[in-house]
Amino acid sequence: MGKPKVGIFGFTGCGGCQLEILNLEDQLLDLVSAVDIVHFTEAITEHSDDYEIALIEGSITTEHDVERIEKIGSIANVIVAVGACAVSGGLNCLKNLYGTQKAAELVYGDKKDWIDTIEVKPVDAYLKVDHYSRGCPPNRFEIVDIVRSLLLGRQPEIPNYPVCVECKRNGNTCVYELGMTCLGPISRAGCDSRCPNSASGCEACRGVIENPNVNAQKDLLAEHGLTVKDIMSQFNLYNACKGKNIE
Amino acid sequence: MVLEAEKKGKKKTIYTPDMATITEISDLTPTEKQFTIQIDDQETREAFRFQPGQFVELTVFGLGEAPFSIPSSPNNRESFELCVRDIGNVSNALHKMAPGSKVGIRGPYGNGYFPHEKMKGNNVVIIAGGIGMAPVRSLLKYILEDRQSYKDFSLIYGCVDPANILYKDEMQQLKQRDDIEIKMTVDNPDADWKEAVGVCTNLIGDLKYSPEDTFIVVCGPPIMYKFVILELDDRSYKPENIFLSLERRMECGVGKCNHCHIGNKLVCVDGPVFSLWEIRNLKEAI
Amino acid sequence: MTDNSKEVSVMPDSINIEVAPVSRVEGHGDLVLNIKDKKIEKLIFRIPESPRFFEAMLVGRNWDEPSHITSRICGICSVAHTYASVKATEAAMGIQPSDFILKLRRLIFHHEMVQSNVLHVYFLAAPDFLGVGSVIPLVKTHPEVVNIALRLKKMANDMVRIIGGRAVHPIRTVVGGFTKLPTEEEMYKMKDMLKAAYKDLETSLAVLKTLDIPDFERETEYISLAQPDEYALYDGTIKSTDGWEIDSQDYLDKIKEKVVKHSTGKHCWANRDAYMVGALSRFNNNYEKLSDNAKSYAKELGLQAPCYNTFMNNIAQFVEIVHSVDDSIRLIDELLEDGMDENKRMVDFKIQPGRGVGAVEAPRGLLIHDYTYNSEGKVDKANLIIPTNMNYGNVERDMQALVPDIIDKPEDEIRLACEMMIRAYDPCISCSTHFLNVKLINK
Amino acid sequence: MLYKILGKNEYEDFLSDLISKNEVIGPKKKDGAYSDFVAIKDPKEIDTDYQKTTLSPAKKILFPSTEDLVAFKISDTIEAEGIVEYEQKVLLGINAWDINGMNFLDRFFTTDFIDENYLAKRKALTVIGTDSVPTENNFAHHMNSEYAIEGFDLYFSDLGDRFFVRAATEKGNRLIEDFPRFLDTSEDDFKEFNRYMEDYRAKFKLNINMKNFIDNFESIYDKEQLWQKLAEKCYSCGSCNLTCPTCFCFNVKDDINLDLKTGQKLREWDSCMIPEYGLVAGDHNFRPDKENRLKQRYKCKLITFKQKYGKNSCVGCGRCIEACLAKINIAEDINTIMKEVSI
Ligand SMILES: Cc1cc2nc3c(=O)[nH]c(=O)nc-3n(C[C@H](O)[C@H](O)[C@H](O)COP(=O)(O)OP(=O)(O)OC[C@H]3O[C@@H](n4cnc5c(N)ncnc54)[C@H](O)[C@@H]3O)c2cc1C
Ligand code: SF4
Ligand code: SF4
Ligand code: SF4
Repeated sequence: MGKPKVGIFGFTGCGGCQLEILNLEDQLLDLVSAVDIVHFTEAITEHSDDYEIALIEGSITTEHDVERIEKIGSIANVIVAVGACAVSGGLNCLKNLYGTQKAAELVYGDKKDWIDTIEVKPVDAYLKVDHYSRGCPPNRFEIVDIVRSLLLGRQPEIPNYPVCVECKRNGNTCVYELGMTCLGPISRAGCDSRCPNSASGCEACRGVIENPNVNAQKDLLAEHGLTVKDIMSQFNLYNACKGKNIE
Repeated sequence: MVLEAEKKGKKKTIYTPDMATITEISDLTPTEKQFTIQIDDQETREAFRFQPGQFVELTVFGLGEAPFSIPSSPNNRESFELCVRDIGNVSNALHKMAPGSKVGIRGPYGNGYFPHEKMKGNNVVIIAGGIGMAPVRSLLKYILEDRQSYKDFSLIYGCVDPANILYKDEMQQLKQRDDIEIKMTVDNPDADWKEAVGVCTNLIGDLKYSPEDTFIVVCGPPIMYKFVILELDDRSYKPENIFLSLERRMECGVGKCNHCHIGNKLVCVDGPVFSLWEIRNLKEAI
Repeated sequence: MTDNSKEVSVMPDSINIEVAPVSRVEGHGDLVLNIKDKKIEKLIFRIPESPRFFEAMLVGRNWDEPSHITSRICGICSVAHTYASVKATEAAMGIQPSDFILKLRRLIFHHEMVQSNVLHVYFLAAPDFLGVGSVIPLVKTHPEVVNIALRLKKMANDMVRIIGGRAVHPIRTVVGGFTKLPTEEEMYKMKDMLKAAYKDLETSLAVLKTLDIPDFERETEYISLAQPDEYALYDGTIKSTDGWEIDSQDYLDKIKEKVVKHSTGKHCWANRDAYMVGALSRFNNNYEKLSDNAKSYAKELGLQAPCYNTFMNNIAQFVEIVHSVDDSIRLIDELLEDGMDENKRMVDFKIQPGRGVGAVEAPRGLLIHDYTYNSEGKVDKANLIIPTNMNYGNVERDMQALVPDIIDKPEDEIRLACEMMIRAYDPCISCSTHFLNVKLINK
Repeated sequence: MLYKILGKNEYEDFLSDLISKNEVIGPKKKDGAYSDFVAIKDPKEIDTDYQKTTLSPAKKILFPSTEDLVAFKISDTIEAEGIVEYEQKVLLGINAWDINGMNFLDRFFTTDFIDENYLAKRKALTVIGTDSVPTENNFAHHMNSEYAIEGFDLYFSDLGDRFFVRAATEKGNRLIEDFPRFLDTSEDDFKEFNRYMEDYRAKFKLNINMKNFIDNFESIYDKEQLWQKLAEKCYSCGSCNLTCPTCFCFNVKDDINLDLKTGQKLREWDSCMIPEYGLVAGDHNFRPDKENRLKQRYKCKLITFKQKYGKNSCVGCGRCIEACLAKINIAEDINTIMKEVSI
């Protein structure tokens, strides 16, 4: 079996996902020997249009992005959306909330028409995505797990349980006990509860689990002094595009 | 840190599989394959004795472990067979393997198996649905190999489609014998189908054996049990003579991971075969 | 290789190069260069992608959110954005963190600088100087360099992980202090990690000495933060080599921005029509405050202040790594002396309306966040000035100076020289929101 | 059981001596009201009146949240060997109900099949208990676990000016021999100890109708609406299981390294409150709803092992109550259920 060819592509985002791949440190060399990375703009100059697996970072926010993503879709057999921006639109979707035109005007004033910008959408609005590596930034070990799973032909294990599970495994004191709030009970684990590990509330950057108990979560936040507006603002920080199941 | 394995050479714990080789693979249906497996180490192989209804935990290294019942006859001491449906990580990987591949085996497990000793001198009825054939085939083979010790012997076997029927050729051969009665039924018959149509519960009514000297063995999808038991109850078969093989999620097979807990029973250790009498009042069992 | 084959010129006296996008920079960007009859007809450095409208996203958000949101402007300088943001909020609300907190902030700040400088020097720029395509062939040709880079990067990442909670988009770094402090044990561990780095720095020095750095000089205005008593990274006044120095809160007095047609990143200017920010600017403004060790590394590498060779920016980055390691050890010793006590992680504060500016040195240069809060502690207005935006104009002017010198070279070499020049800036375009193309078109 | 007295003024020396010779794990202040059991370097670090810990110290050491079980190497052939890791440790300051929780795990992990990963760690652990003050959610007295009669090597009860010390094992006796300043007990000491125990027991305030609950469980089992009501707010977050000192469910995973040649089987705590817990191939779920799962948890904690071992797996520590953000409260629910039954 030849090594699968992998392209790593960046769209509108902060580049942090690609950086997380570079941050693999001990595993980076194993990764480049397990697969053939043929496109990785953040790290290499070599470039080829021949790849089977596309790891895509970033949201689709311009006409030009749309053209590029469609081309990738026509080449790659396996699409992996990496990071909140690619998976759900992530933080970029706050622009949609604000209104594309209004946002352009606020930032670019009367020059706003010079700017190519469309409604922010996640990758799966344009392509069928095979695997999602959620989070902002994504968990680099999960990216490795997805690649490894593709090599082995198995389904990667992406948890569908709440962050609280990992938080408790890590023996943390719940941040509610520390007087803060947390979206852990409805948010999808897989990040090793890294925010609560740092005594900071979960912001649901990996989205919510399949059957979140949203009502209970709203009550809980309200009990901790949040207004309805605050609650919605928390829910949509990373999930404004795909927030239907938490409305 | 003391790493026991380093200190004392190889260390075997209840979680450590023995190496085994897949010696043969054959297609049974579009979704099921049969694997013949031989344990590599001779001593371990000789010590590996199982009862009909027991199962093993099979590891495909790097992909995981899953429980599978042993459908072959306990009398074959050299190797055993597994019949596997490709449904997930381990089973898909198995389906992609070639003879000669290595797997890990733990077991045999399960203290609850089909009580073939007690069945001797009685009628035996096996009711199987779909892949439920796998666990009971071991008993079927075992009884056929010692046929004279039992009275009448029937098999009721139901599948969704004719294509799903496991061990089709074997079934055809058995049909030629007059010491076993075989009845098959499918939900969706094709043009060539000449036997019964519908769920296998329909065929229970035809059984003529008296509850006094009859053992009944049931294995199939969870939904089947409820209806089969209703039928059997209606005909006053004795719960202590009815045996069911249950499926639950298992992560260890040795009573530790607890996923197969039903009340105070563990399917892996106390089962997977239970008498109806044992589980009748066990909530959630059926 | 880049997919520009279609546009290769048939005319021998003219050149047509398009590099789209230029790789090994963070983000997307294009350089369009039209050369006709050995003259530059058109030279534009542009950012073709959509902007992300962070200034709009911030409006209406609660005071504790901007640092998390703006951290997502750039994964590579997420610590710098976090602190520009935290400092702006603290300035707006009159929050004064304790000395202890400030020291710990300086410590984590150093390591984003190291993270980024290592990535840039070793992974992105070194392959050019060593004449291999990129880091992947580098693994084969110079495995020792790659290993050093991975080790140094891991050290810096681990430092940021320990203090900030994760290597990208830190969590613990919040308004008023930290949500959690490293333990004493972790402090000692970090110190050991830092000490272990010296050997790799020495080896790197030997390798860097062998590099052939292009000869190029163009004096421009160099702007960075400055402090009387330290090599300013986390805090300071805004200082220019053109002789002016202002309080960062008054940045608007000197720094001007405009939207230009070919770019979604705004262009900036101050005293002249363009200026440079980044390692070389910091070096030129703050050389005296480098650690003695870093100074001797600079000397060995032939880097002297003031230096007008843009390509030396990479060397300045390396010198900064040395300084950061030295200074971190000092900071850890001081923090340990103060004692790691969870009670010190935060100062008390009240939510108040007001405007505040936070200026820091991101790895790529001066970074400014400017927020106005209303009385509910929600953002009314936000303005962000990003280092790569500041460098655009200067990149174009450097190109204008560079290209005529090499105009007789083959197309490939011109393209490479242009790319190298752009990469020397380490233009983190994802911050200004995006990528880079070099397009040399010839009519 | 050997009974001894140790003067308060000798106690610190005893600890220093212990710390100098062993790796000692004891309670240290963490955040908010919580303490955590960590390696202790100096007796002064010990939080002597700790009340809450998120996890039971015994479970944390003996059955860590993730643990490698088997290492394997794939080449032309495959080699797999068991990994059994343990270190000699002294667990200092564990309270009675957590000792009883550990006793349950001891029993569980050595029944049917012996789990050497647990047992090796258990054998390497010296347990020195002390009483701690129960929280308002503690109902250990209803679960017969406010007092430990086994599972520890030494147990210290604080009589004010001195400790009343019980040694339950050879290991405990040896610890006493090794530190010659333990004194013999007098009749007075026993009287004082009894008085102390009375005061101690009076600190458990929560009152629940435990016995009736066990007797009536079968009759309430099918009251679906009741269970739906109890579980309505449940997030299926597993916090209740994961913080429980006796919950032992785990998943096993094959974790192969990127070289695709080496890897390990590891186990990781699971929770019966998570939907995937009962999922099998073909997407059939044996406990699809949160009310099924809550019922399973209560049954497992309060009924199953009473039938099996004659002893509950719940020790009444109250951690699940404190961990539950949906405020699902096993003690309150027992009373609610019993009220419902009596109507
Ligand atoms: C005693 C016993 C005997 C059995 N005998 C046989 C037999 O003879 N032949 C046979 O084909 N099968 C048999 N089975 C069933 C077989 O064990 C399962 O089909 C097997 O576990 C599939 O493993 P897998 O790795 O291929 O599938 P998995 O990858 O584990 O997934 C299969 C499905 O299981 C569910 N699932 C399992 N684990 C998880 C999890 N952690 N999280 C979420 N979902 C999960 C999902 O629904 C998934 O689609 C038996 C089961 C038992 C308990
Ligand atoms: S901190 Fe958040 S994730 Fe952790 S237990 Fe509490 S609510 Fe759950
Ligand atoms: S009962 Fe509470 S702690 Fe347990 S799973 Fe439900 S919400 Fe989580
Ligand atoms: S069920 Fe709750 S009270 Fe009982 S032992 Fe577990 S955590 Fe403690």
